[in-house]
Amino acid sequence: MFHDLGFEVAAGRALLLTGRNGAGKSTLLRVLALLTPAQRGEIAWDGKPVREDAEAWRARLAWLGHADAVKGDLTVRETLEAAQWLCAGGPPSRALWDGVLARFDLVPLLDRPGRYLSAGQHRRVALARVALSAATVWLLDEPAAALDEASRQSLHAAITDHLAAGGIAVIATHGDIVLPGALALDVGAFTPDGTVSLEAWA
Amino acid sequence: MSRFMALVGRDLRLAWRRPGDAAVVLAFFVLAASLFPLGVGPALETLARIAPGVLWVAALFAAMLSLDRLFADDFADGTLEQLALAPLPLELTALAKCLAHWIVTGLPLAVLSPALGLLFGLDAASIATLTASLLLGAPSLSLLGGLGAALTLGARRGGALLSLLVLPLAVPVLIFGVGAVEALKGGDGVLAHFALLGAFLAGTLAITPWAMAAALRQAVE
Amino acid sequence: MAMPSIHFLANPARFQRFSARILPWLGALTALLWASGLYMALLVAPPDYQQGETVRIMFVHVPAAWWSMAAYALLAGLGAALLVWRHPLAALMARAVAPVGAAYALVCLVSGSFWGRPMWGTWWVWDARLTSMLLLFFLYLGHIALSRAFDDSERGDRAAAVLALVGVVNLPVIKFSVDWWNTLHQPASVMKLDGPAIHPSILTPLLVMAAAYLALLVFLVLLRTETEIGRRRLETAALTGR
Amino acid sequence: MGGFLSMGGHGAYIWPAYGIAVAALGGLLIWSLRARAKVQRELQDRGLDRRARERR
Repeated sequence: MFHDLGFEVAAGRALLLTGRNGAGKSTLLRVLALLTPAQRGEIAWDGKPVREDAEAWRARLAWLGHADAVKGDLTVRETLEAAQWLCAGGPPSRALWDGVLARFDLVPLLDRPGRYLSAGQHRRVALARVALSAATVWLLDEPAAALDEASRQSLHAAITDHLAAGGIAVIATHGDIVLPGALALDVGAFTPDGTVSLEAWA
Repeated sequence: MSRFMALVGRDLRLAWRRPGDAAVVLAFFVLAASLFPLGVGPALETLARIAPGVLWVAALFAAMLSLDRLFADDFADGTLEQLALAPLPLELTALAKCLAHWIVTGLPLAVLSPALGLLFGLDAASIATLTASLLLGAPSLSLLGGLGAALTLGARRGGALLSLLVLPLAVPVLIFGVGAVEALKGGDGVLAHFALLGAFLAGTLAITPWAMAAALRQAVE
Repeated sequence: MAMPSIHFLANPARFQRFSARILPWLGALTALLWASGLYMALLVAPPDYQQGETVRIMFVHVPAAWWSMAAYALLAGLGAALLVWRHPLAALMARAVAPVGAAYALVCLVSGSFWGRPMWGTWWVWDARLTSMLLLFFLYLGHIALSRAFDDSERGDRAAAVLALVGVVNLPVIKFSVDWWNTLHQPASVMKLDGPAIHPSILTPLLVMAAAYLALLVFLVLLRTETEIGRRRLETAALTGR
Repeated sequence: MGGFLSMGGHGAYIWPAYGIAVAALGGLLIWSLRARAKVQRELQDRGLDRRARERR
């Protein structure tokens, strides 16, 4: 898929992964999330390989895959509360809860079962889950997919706030997210036959 | 612990929102058991003799039926990825789901078995022993079945394959469960059978969470 | 922690050179063992004072039972090698072993029922050993079906490896429960032939047949592993479009 | 020869038992040999077999 690929992202910075479909953006994100084991290579946090304490690394992560993990039979409130209990082991703080729901305009949908929501609304619930989690590292796989313009703005704001608070974000995107000062990495450049193009380090 | 109970609670709420799924499994249990008198003949003493075996086999199949959906929905809508990344170890996550399955399927099967025992002309003591053996045996079925469900996640012929994998492993539960009722009729003690059922459950509890976690990790790769 | 012996065969190409060298010799040895084994079993061994000639079926039945159980233990060992040490060859060898183990179990079942027929008058007897062998056969079928149930064959190998590990731990429990169930329902069955006190004239053919079965098992496993390596190479070539 | 064939009256069980054992294992052997030959032919057609790889 890709090899000899390396990068470093400091606190408060974002890394945008670009590249055509099948280049390996999602795979790279899954490798970072330890969902897919990498054949070779190392992921380090503060210089320490994460493999030594995978639980701690996972506790730092918030993951947004292609699928939104929204249950059809549960209401938005129940989905978010269950997710919050699962990762934080307790209910979310009142302020954070209200802030995130307002930002992603989910208050009117709170008591609606997931099966009546549109794809865009599902995506907003998934983004709210990421925002609610006190995760330092956000791994987002094409977060803006199926989002309308307004939701895209709130996504952009959420990421900017997260970075401002010293968080890190690694985002696979098709260029529909513009973040000033973000590192960009074209995963397609690290093709298997070993050709590494340096400008990928823009 | 709160995360574990939160997951069990979420699964129970999901089952509560879809009572049809559990009802179908229980209906199958009753139907499968009541077909035997039609096949074997209505003579109560033959029915009483084969009742423990018939009810246990019907319970085994009913449990298998309800298991291939155990992880499939979470796998399909991406929840499994979130569970794999949650601080709760995957072994405990799998255990929580099997516990929820036992509450939704294993428990009702045991609660229903006295009624079926009457259909088969079993006396009160045999019915009590049968229900107790189902109560103690069903958790092992949920655990072994959970392993089968995790292993066949994303496989082509999931349902039937799950039964092919799990039923041979569940033979000891069937033998000890039915053995308990027959020992009662034979006059000697049932304690040995329940001890063996308990020992099998302890062994299954020790092994299957690790195996389920390994299988789930493979599924989310 | 890769043990040297496993590491030596880790590389498929090195394994193929190794197996290409020894397969012809092993084939000849297998043929020789089978010829002498059958000759001794059918002609040399005396009839049993009780069962008469039917005891000869033991020579094809008992080795099949031994090696089908040993093959399952090997399957579990390969499963551990794949899951714990990510040994690349273990998955392919496991795919090679499972059908052979299943065939040995089937031979054991069929010869067992032919042996039971003259003695107990029925084609199938729910004897403890035969029933356990039947369940082992189902475990094999489950392993084979699971390893081929996924589009991604590596996923199938790893899932089947987990099943083999759970199966091998569960097998003694299944055996115990079946033996225990058997004593509840039947007086001790008359088949006591595999005790140590077997007369040498019966023991030698049995050991030669056991060696013949083993040689065939190793030959088939090496042969089928080579095929699986080739198949996997074709698969990856197709995937990467070379 | 007659005695050998009839196996003390149990020939009807001994011969089929041996026959099925040899047939099953022999069949597995032949099937495995044919499978290897088929795979090797395909490898050669695609220029992937060992000699081709060593030449590359």
